[in-house]
Amino acid sequence: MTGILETRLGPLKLKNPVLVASGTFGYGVEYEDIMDISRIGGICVKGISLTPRPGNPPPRVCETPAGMLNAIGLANIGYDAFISGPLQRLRELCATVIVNTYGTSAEEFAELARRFDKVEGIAALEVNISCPNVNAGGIHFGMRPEPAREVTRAVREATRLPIIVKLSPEAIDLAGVAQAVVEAGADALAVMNTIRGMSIDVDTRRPRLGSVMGGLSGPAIRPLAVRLVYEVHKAVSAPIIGIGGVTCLQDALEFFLAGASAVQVGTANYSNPRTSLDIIDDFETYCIEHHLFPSDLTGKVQI
Amino acid sequence: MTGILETRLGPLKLKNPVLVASGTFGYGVEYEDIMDISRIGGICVKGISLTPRPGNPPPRVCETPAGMLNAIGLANIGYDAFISGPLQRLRELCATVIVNTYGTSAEEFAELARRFDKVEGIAALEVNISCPNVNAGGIHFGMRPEPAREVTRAVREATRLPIIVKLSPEAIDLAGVAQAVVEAGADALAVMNTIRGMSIDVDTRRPRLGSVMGGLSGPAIRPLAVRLVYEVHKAVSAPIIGIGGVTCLQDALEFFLAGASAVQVGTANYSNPRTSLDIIDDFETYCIEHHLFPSDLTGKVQI
Amino acid sequence: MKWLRTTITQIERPAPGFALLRFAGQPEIQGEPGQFVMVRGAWGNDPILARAFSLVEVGVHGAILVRVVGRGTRRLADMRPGDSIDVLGPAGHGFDFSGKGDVSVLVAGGVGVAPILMLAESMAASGQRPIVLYGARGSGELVLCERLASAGEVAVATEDGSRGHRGYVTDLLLGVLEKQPSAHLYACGPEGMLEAVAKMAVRRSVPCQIALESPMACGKGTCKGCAVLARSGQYLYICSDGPVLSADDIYGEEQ
Amino acid sequence: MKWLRTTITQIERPAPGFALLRFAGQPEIQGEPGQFVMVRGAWGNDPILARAFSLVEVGVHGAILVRVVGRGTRRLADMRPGDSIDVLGPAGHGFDFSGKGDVSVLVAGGVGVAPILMLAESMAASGQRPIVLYGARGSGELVLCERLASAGEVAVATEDGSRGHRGYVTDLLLGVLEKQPSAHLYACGPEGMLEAVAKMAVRRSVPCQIALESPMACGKGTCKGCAVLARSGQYLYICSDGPVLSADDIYGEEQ
Ligand SMILES: Cc1cc2nc3c(=O)[nH]c(=O)nc-3n(C[C@H](O)[C@H](O)[C@H](O)COP(=O)(O)OP(=O)(O)OC[C@H]3O[C@@H](n4cnc5c(N)ncnc54)[C@H](O)[C@@H]3O)c2cc1C
Ligand SMILES: Cc1cc2nc3c(=O)[nH]c(=O)nc-3n(C[C@H](O)[C@H](O)[C@H](O)COP(=O)(O)OP(=O)(O)OC[C@H]3O[C@@H](n4cnc5c(N)ncnc54)[C@H](O)[C@@H]3O)c2cc1C
Ligand SMILES: Cc1cc2nc3c(=O)[nH]c(=O)nc-3n(C[C@H](O)[C@H](O)[C@H](O)COP(=O)(O)O)c2cc1C
Ligand SMILES: Cc1cc2nc3c(=O)[nH]c(=O)nc-3n(C[C@H](O)[C@H](O)[C@H](O)COP(=O)(O)O)c2cc1C
Ligand code: FES
Ligand code: FES
Repeated sequence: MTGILETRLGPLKLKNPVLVASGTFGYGVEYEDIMDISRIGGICVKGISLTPRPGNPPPRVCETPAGMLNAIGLANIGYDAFISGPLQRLRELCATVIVNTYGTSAEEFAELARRFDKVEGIAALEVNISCPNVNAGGIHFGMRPEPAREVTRAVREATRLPIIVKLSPEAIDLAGVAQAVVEAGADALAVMNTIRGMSIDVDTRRPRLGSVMGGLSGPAIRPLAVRLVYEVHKAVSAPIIGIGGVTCLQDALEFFLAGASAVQVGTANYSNPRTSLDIIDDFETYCIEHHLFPSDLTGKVQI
Repeated sequence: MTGILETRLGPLKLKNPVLVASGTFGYGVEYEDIMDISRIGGICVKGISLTPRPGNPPPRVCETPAGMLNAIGLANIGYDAFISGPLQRLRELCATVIVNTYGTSAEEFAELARRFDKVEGIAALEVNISCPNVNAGGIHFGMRPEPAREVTRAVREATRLPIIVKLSPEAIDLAGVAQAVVEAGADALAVMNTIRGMSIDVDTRRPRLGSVMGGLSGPAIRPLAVRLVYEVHKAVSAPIIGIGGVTCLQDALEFFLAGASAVQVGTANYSNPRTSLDIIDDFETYCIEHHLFPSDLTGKVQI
Repeated sequence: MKWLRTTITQIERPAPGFALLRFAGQPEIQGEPGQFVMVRGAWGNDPILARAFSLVEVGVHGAILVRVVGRGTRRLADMRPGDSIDVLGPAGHGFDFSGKGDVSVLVAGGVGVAPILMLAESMAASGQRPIVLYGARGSGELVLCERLASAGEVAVATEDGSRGHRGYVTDLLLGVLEKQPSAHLYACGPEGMLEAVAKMAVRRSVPCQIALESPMACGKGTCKGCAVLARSGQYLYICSDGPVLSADDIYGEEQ
Repeated sequence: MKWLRTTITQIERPAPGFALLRFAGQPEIQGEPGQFVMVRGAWGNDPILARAFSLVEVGVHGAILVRVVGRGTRRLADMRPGDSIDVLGPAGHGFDFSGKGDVSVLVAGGVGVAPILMLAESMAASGQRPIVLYGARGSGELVLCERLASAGEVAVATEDGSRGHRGYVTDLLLGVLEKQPSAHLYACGPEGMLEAVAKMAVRRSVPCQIALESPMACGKGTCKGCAVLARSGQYLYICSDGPVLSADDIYGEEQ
């Protein structure tokens, strides 16, 4: 560890710019037996709501070409259990914790932010206004600039923690949403959450997911995500975390060149839970060999 | 050939419901040496404009996980050359010809329709208001209901040929666009064209496509396409042609169950140009074994 | 749990469509009967998810029995010794058979024989001789029968009657339960079979553990993808609460 | 052109990272030097596109020389005899060497040796003995040299000097062109090399045919994906106008 990968996303300082994506790495602690989770640039924990959520009816996951659909429905243990359970252990393990939050109203988001503001060991909040798998909240705030701005402002007023707002590829005007949330106080943007898809088992004639539709993720959507990072980077100057189908250093570099200052690894954790660490190691070697810092790559695609 | 696959899409009668998608099968005639192209349900020829178009700067294609990006830019030989060249041969070969048309204004679309209306050997027009690879026209008409309605109405007034309107997954309100074009006289809807993506060569730091962005196609996007077919089917009663990542009978059936009355095979033609014929054969066997017609499957997903 | 990038050391093909893959431990593969591993080869983007397989052997080599049903299992079955595979495990809760003095009746359907074989061999190693009932569609889908036979008393059922009883393995179970009302049941197989076995057990108040399947992504309790609705109305997660659950938990009578 | 679902009959591995794949004709694989085939194995969704390879042998068996550079070529190189592959071809326009009485100088860079070998062997079969200049980064990347040597006079260049001339193959070409001002050139290799060869030829008004590459989807002139900008300002399509083009068409001097 040379420190060469140290990354600043506005007020947020990270060991390195390779994070794990919310919902694909649990609360992080589940992986301590197989890897040193303190090495990960940031662990975006599973979306946390004020109260526990049981999640959607099964089946909740299915595979698609070079990707998968999920409709977990933000199943999570809720704020209290998270604080008293996993978070304690994450602190002991010196992990960098980014809390992905989910609420059904701006006020709920603000209340979560207010509570987390007082809790130790949290590096940042990731405000999920882009989950496609819930009936209320989630993507409904992320489709248009106004509701996105409102949620962000409420969260901003409730906490001094760095705020990352996680955007949806389904936004009707993504650049507009990005501008709105930055104006409202977001310190960084996470681009992107899943895009809704559907798959049908032709033998049973039933949708492969209990809730019919789910979010598409994995390498399949990487070209879409890279494009959106590029577009958002042109629209705002806030740092961007690129998400969507990152499986290796090459993929991460693609996002950096398009405009990202960090990346998150999601679905690839299911191929290999150590993917983020492999990318970190490869990234360090790359930076040394090419005499550069990750930030030197941000937005450097040559058009 | 039992006739069991015969398909009606409004006024359009087809031998079978398996077509090849525009831009992925040239003018059709190029394939006569390797297959009997008259067996294909319909050949949607490469998008035709009033005058020839040279297309976009190379590179124009690149591969992505389980898919590809293209930015051909509607390179085509133009109306006159098409009429006097490939179309003659298509007629001799008894192929079912669907002409994909591209214009930069409603008037251009109408003019093309007016001309094709007088030409023999054309089964239908497919109005492309969804191409993402051009600066004018294309997707710009397909993003919102009003321009889509306007183009469709102009085409409707110009021809008695059956009209298929091809929609974009990037439409801001796809169901609204679908309703608008049906009201304006579309006989069927083609769902969907490509969604824009981007890929960067991290060694050269250049976009892999000469025009930076391109349309994503192939199995990668199938879950998105199936979802959109399902949503459009709920919104309108016009027949839908499902497009996006069809590679085999199972994939085709998925679209039928979601709400399609026919499918088009695109990118899979590059894996195997005979894909459509294989699906037709398998579909016929399937229908016989299951004692049903393709139309019995339309929209029959069990929710 | 461990995550290993290891190599395939040996492949047996006990029947068409089946492959018994052995892979090197580093130094050892650990696990109990009913526990599973998430496995993936170095095949790139598609399929992207690792696949769950019950452990069949542990020790210096681990082994899984793969039945080809789709593209992931096809890829695995096509691998060769020396090929690299990634193994995450042992995952989940296995069968609990410690100190169960009574007669053990093991019921396997199809590739569900994988954990049942390991369970039978573990019981045999601890001095028990379980009754093993093994059903499949036809004799071509019965695998590893000799190993089963050296671990317990085996009776076989095939739907087409090509070997053993013609019919379902649950027909055999009915007979056994009449003679052995105080048996302990352990079952793995397709959902329909598990439901039938579980309901027989619940009706007779016979203790019964069933190993369930469900689509999985993480195999580690984190994605919350593998939920099944328990009788309690709560979701249970196959990878972390299971895969072995009590028949009561899922198929118990409505209260 | 034909589309065939055929099988791999033999695989040679002339050097690490290279595979010479032979596949059965039904009954014959046809094609001229410089023509190519689009090839794909039965590997599912990823990669989705077929890959272009120059024909190296035609007849009862066809052959292609695959150099591993990415996931598709990796998959092909890992195939085994008996595996199914799909072959579309012969595609494009090959080298035109009929009735060219003058000295033929063939220039190959890297895996560009594939069509050059077939061209050399065709020339030899028609009684010519071409000069073949063959360059690679190191001796480990020089393949099929014996076959080349029995078809023509071979001179080799490696960038690391591990065999033959240390430097570029174009260094050798410069020497040859001084002695053979009325040569006909035929070249295949990386873009930089082709450009250098073509410019030498254009400057000296030596006829020169170059076999180009470009990302392809269809290989059949239909997708319009494989465009290159010709000197004329028009787009040429590598798969249907090429892959063999006149050096003038692409690298001719500005008028
Ligand atoms: C705990 C557990 C233990 C298992 N043990 C074994 C074993 O020992 N041997 C064995 O051969 N198989 C076992 N399976 C099933 C095995 O995981 C699936 O057969 C495999 O994932 C299918 O992958 P595929 O790519 O070949 O099929 P796909 O192409 O993904 O799908 C083919 C069919 O399999 C179904 N399927 C896909 N994934 C799963 C899954 N995870 N569980 C159940 N069905 C699925 C699909 O719905 C579809 O019908 C186990 C599954 C679980 C959850
Ligand atoms: C007419 C023609 C003839 C060819 N003949 C041969 C041959 O005889 N032997 C041989 O080994 N290769 C040949 N090639 C190149 C071969 O097609 C590519 O190496 C192959 O497609 C790469 O596939 P991949 O999946 O391994 O690489 P990818 O993972 O797709 O890409 C790896 C690298 O190869 C480049 N690439 C991808 N596709 C092509 C392509 N179609 N053409 C050029 N570069 C590409 C990519 O930009 C990337 O840098 C030929 C190409 C053409 C167009
Ligand atoms: C099973 C699963 C659960 C997810 N849960 C959440 C979540 O709780 N909150 C959130 O913001 N994103 C969630 N996501 C989205 C991911 O964080 C990520 O944005 C998306 O998967 C795209 O990245 P990938 O292609 O690398 O997976 C989830 C994704 C998956 C696959
Ligand atoms: C190379 C290429 C060229 C295309 N050209 C056209 C076109 O001219 N007109 C059109 O309507 N769609 C065009 N398309 C879109 C396809 O017709 C189809 O809608 C899309 O590829 C999705 O289907 P697929 O996933 O089966 O490829 C093109 C697609 C590709 C890959
Ligand atoms: S498979 Fe992820 S929680 Fe069980
Ligand atoms: S590769 Fe399709 S036109 Fe050349």
